[in-house]
Amino acid sequence: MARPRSTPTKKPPTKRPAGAKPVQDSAAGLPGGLTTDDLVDYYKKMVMVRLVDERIWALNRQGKVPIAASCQGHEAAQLGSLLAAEKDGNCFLFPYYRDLAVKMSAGLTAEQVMLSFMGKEGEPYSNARQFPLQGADLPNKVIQISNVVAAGLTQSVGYALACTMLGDHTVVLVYFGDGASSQGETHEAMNFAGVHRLPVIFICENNGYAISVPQRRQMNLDDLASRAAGYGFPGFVVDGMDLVQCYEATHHAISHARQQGPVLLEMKVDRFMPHTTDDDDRRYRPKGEVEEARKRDPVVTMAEDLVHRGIITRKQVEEIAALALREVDAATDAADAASPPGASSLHEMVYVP
Amino acid sequence: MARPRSTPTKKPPTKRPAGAKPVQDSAAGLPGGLTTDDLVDYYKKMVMVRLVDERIWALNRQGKVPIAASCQGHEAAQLGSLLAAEKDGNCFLFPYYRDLAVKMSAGLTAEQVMLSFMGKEGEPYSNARQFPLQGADLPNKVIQISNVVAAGLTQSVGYALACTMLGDHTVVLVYFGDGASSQGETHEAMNFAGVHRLPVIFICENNGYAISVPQRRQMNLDDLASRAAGYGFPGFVVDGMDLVQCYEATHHAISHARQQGPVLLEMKVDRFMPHTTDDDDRRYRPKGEVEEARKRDPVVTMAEDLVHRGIITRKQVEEIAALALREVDAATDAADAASPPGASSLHEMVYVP
Amino acid sequence: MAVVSVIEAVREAIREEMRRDSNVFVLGEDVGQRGGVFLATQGLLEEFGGERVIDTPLAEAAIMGIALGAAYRGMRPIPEVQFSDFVWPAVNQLIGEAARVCYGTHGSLNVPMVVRIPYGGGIRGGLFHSQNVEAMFFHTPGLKVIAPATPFDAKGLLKSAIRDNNPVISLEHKKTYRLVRGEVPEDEYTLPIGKADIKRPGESITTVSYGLMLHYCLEAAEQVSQEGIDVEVVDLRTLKPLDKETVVESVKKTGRLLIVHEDNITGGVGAEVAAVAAAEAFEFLDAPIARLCGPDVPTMPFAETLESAYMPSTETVAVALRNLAAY
Amino acid sequence: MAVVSVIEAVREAIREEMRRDSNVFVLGEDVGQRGGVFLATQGLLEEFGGERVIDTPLAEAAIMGIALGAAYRGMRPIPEVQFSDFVWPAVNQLIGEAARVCYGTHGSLNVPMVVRIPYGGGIRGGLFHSQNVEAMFFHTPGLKVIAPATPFDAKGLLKSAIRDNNPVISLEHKKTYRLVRGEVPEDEYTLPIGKADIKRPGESITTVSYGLMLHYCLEAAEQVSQEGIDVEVVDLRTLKPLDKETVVESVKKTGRLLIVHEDNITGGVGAEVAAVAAAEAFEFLDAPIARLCGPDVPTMPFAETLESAYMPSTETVAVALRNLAAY
Ligand SMILES: Cc1ncc(C[n+]2csc(CCOP(=O)(O)OP(=O)(O)O)c2C)c(N)n1
Ligand SMILES: Cc1ncc(C[n+]2csc(CCOP(=O)(O)OP(=O)(O)O)c2C)c(N)n1
Ligand SMILES: [Mg+2]
Ligand SMILES: [Mg+2]
Repeated sequence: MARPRSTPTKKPPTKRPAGAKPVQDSAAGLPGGLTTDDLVDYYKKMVMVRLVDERIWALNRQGKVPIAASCQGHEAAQLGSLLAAEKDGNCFLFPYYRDLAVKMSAGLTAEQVMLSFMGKEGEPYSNARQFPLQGADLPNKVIQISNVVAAGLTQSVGYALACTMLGDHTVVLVYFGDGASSQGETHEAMNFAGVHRLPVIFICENNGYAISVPQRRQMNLDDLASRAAGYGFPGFVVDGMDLVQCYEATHHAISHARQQGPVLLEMKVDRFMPHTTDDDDRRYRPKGEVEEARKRDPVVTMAEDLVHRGIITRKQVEEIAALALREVDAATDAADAASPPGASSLHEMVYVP
Repeated sequence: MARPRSTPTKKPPTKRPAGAKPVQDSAAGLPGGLTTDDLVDYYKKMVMVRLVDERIWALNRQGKVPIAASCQGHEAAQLGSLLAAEKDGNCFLFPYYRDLAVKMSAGLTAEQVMLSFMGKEGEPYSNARQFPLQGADLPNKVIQISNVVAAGLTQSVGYALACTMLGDHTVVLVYFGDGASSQGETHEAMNFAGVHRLPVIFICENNGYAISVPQRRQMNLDDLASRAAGYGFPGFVVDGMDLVQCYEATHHAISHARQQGPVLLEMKVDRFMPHTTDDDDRRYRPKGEVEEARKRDPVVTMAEDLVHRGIITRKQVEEIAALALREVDAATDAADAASPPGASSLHEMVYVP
Repeated sequence: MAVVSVIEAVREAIREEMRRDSNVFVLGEDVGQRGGVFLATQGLLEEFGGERVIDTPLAEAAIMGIALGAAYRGMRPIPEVQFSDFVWPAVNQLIGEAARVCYGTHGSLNVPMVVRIPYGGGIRGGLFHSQNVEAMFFHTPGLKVIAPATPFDAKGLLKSAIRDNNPVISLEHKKTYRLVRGEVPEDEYTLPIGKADIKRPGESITTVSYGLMLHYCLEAAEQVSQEGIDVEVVDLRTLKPLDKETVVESVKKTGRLLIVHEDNITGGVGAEVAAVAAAEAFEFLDAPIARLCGPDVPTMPFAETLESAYMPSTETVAVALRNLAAY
Repeated sequence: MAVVSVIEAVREAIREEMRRDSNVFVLGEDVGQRGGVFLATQGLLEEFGGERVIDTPLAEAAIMGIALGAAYRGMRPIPEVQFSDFVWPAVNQLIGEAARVCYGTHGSLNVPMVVRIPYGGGIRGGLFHSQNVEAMFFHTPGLKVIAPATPFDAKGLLKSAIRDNNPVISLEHKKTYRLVRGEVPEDEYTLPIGKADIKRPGESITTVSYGLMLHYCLEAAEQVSQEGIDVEVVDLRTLKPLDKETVVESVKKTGRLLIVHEDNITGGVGAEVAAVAAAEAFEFLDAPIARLCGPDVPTMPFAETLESAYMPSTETVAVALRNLAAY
């Protein structure tokens, strides 16, 4: 983490829940359960998400997307945890508004995402009633009802409670920001999960800012992870710019959660873009901070790493990008041509029969 | 603490904020600043509060007091901390509904208290609009607007913020129960106080129950005090059945708060009576638990201690009780004879001009 | 038919539904071991166990959010708010979230949950144990709100609410819990949400009320009937959706409307009832629409004098009826 | 006189009052360094420093509770809720606490605070950035509520609110912030809280509205005036206390009443306005009382088609006026 903070931050260590197995060195030096195919697969997802994210921003400037929160800088955290969840196969996700990489990679096409950002009919989360990708995507096991900060946390705990009651061994991953940690409901959710030892992983994507408010004005702490002790469960700091570390921490957390109850993972990330398309971060971010952070851009470092390990070639890196770009172009055109929902649908589904 | 819990509880140690001076042994082996006169004075207050508390319960059974929460078992915690605050001379108090000993001993007469419990004109907190001793008693530096659990915590932090802005060096003591620790607002209050290093002492009177809900269903923790670390300030466990220890911990906390910011004091106490006059604790308290706890009744142990130290005689103990009883009798009669506020006052003070 | 109190009817409704459907569960402060502070859930822990009768930490927002999340997974939670006065910390989950789940997912999720809220005054509860909180929920699309006044209605409506696939706020007037007793059939029954009930037919004035006030209206109607004023007493029973038809039909018949509630007058449920009548029964009105409601002070104070000064009563309802009849 | 936008008027009001009284301070999310997400507090940190312009942690209940506590100590806080949609976590402090401080202490404490809340739709905010939240505050005794529609009113009322010794909710319609511009005197002025303003005098129909809708009403009035319908447009400006006199006098004159608001119709402010008119101007009414309000769906959805379908507009107001005139 190359961000200047009030207190100097050491490179955050990845810690492993007590009792978890040590890292299994596979052929490629990867943690247990992870294959090089997974890495390539998730690298492709990451590239795709980045292109979509950039395109959405551009479409906002063209007046075609009213609002967007970018996930740039958060991709490794989002995709590393998602990878662990998908490999586990029995996880349910409660992401937040910045989790484009989670939501899209959980199973949406670029076109579905574009429909959502443009507010068009057939958009998968709410049929364009809500902010982009907000509502529910049940086929892909995702719920995010609102963008009211921290409102999803207690709900995710309730979901886990119900899973436990029904005996289905699902583990719930709930995502939130450093700002969200200050909300009372975050406390209530963690406390309840702790008391009932529910299978929930609290994933804080700590990017050091809540819009303009820096971490030192949000909490009198260096590491949010330390708060877990106050709820009687473990908390770990994870380098959120490193997909493999995020995978590994989540992988271990999933088995801990299923057997012993909640885990808090604080993934230290960086927000490369302003808070949303409505924001101007020059008002509050020190000059050069973002440039410095971008030196650890997960899309770049992951490509370097894959090439370095000899898993893919530089040429393949280019091909992956080119392929993704074509898909994004096509998705943009299709979504642009689509229509918003008809006005008469305004009155549907206030109540279910 | 002789209460059976899910995890066996050792006798809680009194800890001192780091950097605080060690206990000063005065002639009577008392901590710094404390005199034997103080002890006698506060013993008298304790006796008075106990008699008032018992009388109120009896009056409830006679239909003269609609509702009351007893402070029996909490007196040492309440009076020990109050003593430290009064000796400091520049503290402000935000007690909660169980803090009869705080509110009364801060400066009310037995008659004022009785007026309040009977809902009579001239009652000092709200002129009988509110539950007994709820509202504000500004001459005695006390505010408790409501009995909504934990609603006073952020307010007390705001009060401390304002004192800091105005540069008046006041330290705020805010009281709450173990149940209140679960409320989101408690978290928000502690977090804000931590970030701004405000002069607030959070005093949790942990009696192990929130009405019927035992501590193990309230938090996955033995000691709430440990939660303070998550807000970047110190937390201490204090034996809340021992007035001197509560005094000492609060005394040190006051100077810490004034210089360095918040402190959390968890005073382990016992609730001798049902939650309120409306409650029947036989539904949920194990048989014998209260009897066991009463062996450490602070009124009894303090008397024993004072006699044992040769500060007062057994005869004086009896005289103190007799004197207090006469005062309580007179107060009861006076309050009983008083009238409730006139109906026309219903419309006063919805707004201030 | 057995004669039971409102609290017994509530308890029976929950018990029957928990027996019928294993996805129904209750959660809240003191609902388990203690059986609830009003004993609405007494005996449930013993019968259904700690998994389905959950004593929660003291955190209303969590109680509601957890109920919501469980509902997403197909459960049918019945969260309890111990007193209406403590619902405020939970309104983000209720108004901001629960009410919008179905709409905000275009129907892919829904929230079959019943939030039980003991409310109302007249019990020396003072400013923080007496509140009426219906106006806020009444104003929130996506919620349903029931507010029964009798054991029969309480049981039938609560059972329907538990079976309803939408979030339902169940407002139970604390003072009716033990005070009001009535017959309840032995056999299983439910009552439709959204239908008002004419508790007393009459020709000359329509009175609309709900909850505790319904009983005062009935008593007052009895009183003034001896003076030849024939009052029709409409019990809304459900506040949301409001049964406009029954209200409007009654007003069209009587030409006079008195609305009675305990909640503060300004912006209360009565305002909407008046607005509906002023729009849809305009040509039939023979007198100004009258409201007898709680005054605009925060809520009933603690002192007995002040509490009675706040509360509408049989006497004040009778006076209002006489005035309206005399117009 | 300078022509300024609503947001500039708001900012000027705060700045002037902070200069005038050193106890006035602002707190909220992003109000400092960022100058507020709508830039309402831009420049204040630089002028008044971090002690009086406080960037808080993300916790609305705390923002409000802390403001309250500071007010007890004699400060005059101006807490900001970033968007109305995020006020729910704070209502325990606002409705449960702030509104009752004065009453619940029999006047020994009071709360001079102004809660600034940007609200309302028409800005593609979707379900969680568009809400109207006025009904709840409107219903709460102990609060005052202002809802100005123009820069002149915004500045004058906000300054009065800051000087008021009671808790005031200042509702600022987000869409008016930059859209609506108008003249504001250079010289210091304040406007009385509790007085409606007749923005357009007329003889044949009274229209009551506030906020963004006021502008649509004025435009619609202009349109139908060419058809001989002479509309009086009443701008409530203050919702609580409601200026019943102005409304009732106007209705007595015109005999017809159309109420327009963006908030959901059922239980909205318009219901009370209708109820007051149906009680106090009954004999003067020539037509049923009409309301043109947001429908009972949670709030404006995101898609442009759905958002416009939700919002009342100049066109739909004009239609409602014609219908009412034709009755
Ligand atoms: C309850 C609530 N308050 C305020 C907001 C406005 N808001 C949206 S995002 C945000 C900052 C959140 O910061 P953080 O949790 O750190 O997440 P990040 O955006 O940095 O990923 C704020 C204040 C909101 N959406 N919800
Ligand atoms: C927000 C809120 N929820 C519920 C209640 C009802 N209630 C009153 S006291 C209480 C238990 C509080 O327990 P604790 O904080 O441990 O304090 P104690 O009574 O044990 O001293 C409850 C649930 C309330 N007053 N406020
Ligand atoms: Mg952040
Ligand atoms: Mg307790």
